[in-house]
Amino acid sequence: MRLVGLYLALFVFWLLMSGHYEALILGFGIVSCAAAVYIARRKDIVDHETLSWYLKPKLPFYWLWLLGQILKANFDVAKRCVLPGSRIDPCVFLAPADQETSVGVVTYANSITLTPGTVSMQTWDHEIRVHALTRDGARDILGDEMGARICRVEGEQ
Amino acid sequence: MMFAAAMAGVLAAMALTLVRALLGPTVFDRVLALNTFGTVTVLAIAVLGFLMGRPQFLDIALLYALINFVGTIAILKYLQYGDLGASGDSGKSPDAGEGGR
Amino acid sequence: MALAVDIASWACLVAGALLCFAGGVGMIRFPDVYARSHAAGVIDTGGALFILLGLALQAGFTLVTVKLGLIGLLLFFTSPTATHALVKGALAGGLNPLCHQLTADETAALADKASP
Amino acid sequence: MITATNLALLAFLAVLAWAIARIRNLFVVTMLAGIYSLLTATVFVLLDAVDVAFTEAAVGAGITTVLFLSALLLTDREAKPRKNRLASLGPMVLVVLLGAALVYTTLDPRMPHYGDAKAPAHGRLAPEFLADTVKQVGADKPTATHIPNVVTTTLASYRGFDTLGEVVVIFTAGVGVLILLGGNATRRRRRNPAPREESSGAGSSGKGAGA
Repeated sequence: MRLVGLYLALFVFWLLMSGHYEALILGFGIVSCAAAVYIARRKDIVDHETLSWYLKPKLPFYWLWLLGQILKANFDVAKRCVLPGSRIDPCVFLAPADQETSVGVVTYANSITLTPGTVSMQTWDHEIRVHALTRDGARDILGDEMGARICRVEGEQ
Repeated sequence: MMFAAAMAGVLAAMALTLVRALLGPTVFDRVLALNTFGTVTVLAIAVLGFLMGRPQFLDIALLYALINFVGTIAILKYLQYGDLGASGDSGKSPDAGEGGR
Repeated sequence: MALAVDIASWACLVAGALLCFAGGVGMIRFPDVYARSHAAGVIDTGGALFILLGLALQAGFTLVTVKLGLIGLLLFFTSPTATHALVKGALAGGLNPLCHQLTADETAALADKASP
Repeated sequence: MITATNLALLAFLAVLAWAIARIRNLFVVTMLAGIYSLLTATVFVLLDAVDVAFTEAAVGAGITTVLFLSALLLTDREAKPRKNRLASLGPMVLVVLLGAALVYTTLDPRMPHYGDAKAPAHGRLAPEFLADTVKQVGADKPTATHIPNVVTTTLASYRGFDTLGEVVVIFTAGVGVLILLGGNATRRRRRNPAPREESSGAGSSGKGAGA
């Protein structure tokens, strides 16, 4: 099942990349995708954890929300980079991560890193050490809106 | 014209990142500069494709986005798990020791 | 319609170029690796997003747009991993962040202020 | 804008080359070489050499960095300090002379300029190749596909044996590098055998699953 999914994903990717739809070249694509799937299976690197995660319907909404956060944070950090009078006040703290699965914690940590102004430095099971550029950034993370949203995505079936 | 504006910004970012890569002072600064330079190069190639009217160049940009990631991770693995040795400028930056916390 | 698209892509490209430049300036100005990684994040996310968006608007509904989207997706998946690995490596390499380490009390106080 | 981009990229390259020559820390040099190769590939894109840019991207920025790092693991991280500055004067003169000669050839009026449509290479062979690309490959089957890429046709059809030779050379080089780097790993394992057990176990079980 997973292998079929992987094959389809690879083949769609191949189709989009190639842009040629003649029989011979399509055949090459089919064969090379099959070879890739076979190698992935031999090396036992077919993903076991994240697949169910991608099927959650709330995930795209979370991504949209995250995109908005990223844009907001971008302009804030960019201002601090350029404007001569602006000051930064970096701090390090431990943020709680209440997600149940490791994929959830990883998603949270990556979201923190993806938002400029905060970077996750180390992760444990239920805690993330975060480096924030400003106290405001730290407050946003500690307010736990992002974490709660990930928990909500995680919770649904 | 608009591609030229984007190209100018990308080139400026390239120059600044290059300065950071040359200045250091720690190895990690250089790795960060390398990683960012890779991202900027991806953008530069994408913009160049449009600037020259041949967007097919995007394939190279895509390849770069992949290669750059692999290269960065390889360097970091080497730094963290490889033979770090006694020489080199890692961890000996002037602002790492006393200035911390 | 074409004019609107042109204006939109002008705005996106200029915003992307400015963000790239700002990130570059931050890479120079900020005091240590950890702070600089935030500036790099501006280039990795905002700069890339806006420039790719501006290019996609110019390309219209073609394979080119799909490729631009794939590049963006790839950058958004790989860049946090690379940054995290870098920062973690710097921490393991004994590089202390040049900043204030919040105590548990201060963290709690910030959390209180954040949740109304 | 293209000219300005070209100039900027070439200036970056010059600065980087100077830095690579000066810095004695090989690890830093490895990283700067990675950046150098990224820049080179961008220049190739500007020169319209897409296939070369592809190769430079995959080999120069990716594999070379990793190979340099593996080589660094076997050697020292610091280059030996320069003993005699005068000793590098000879090669310097040689390189400058060679560069001047190359520049002179581009200025010589008898040589075709860069991008000249009347250059001999563009006059006879290129149009023939371009015209034949479609005909030759799809000739036996009129409905069948043709190779859509001229570079691919040239490499794999017109110069097929040449490419085969190149592939053999590269394969041999790759095997040689693997033997050099991997041989050391076996030696280290023999010296310190504990931590490699699990990987060999995983390999055999993988074989069982695959068969």
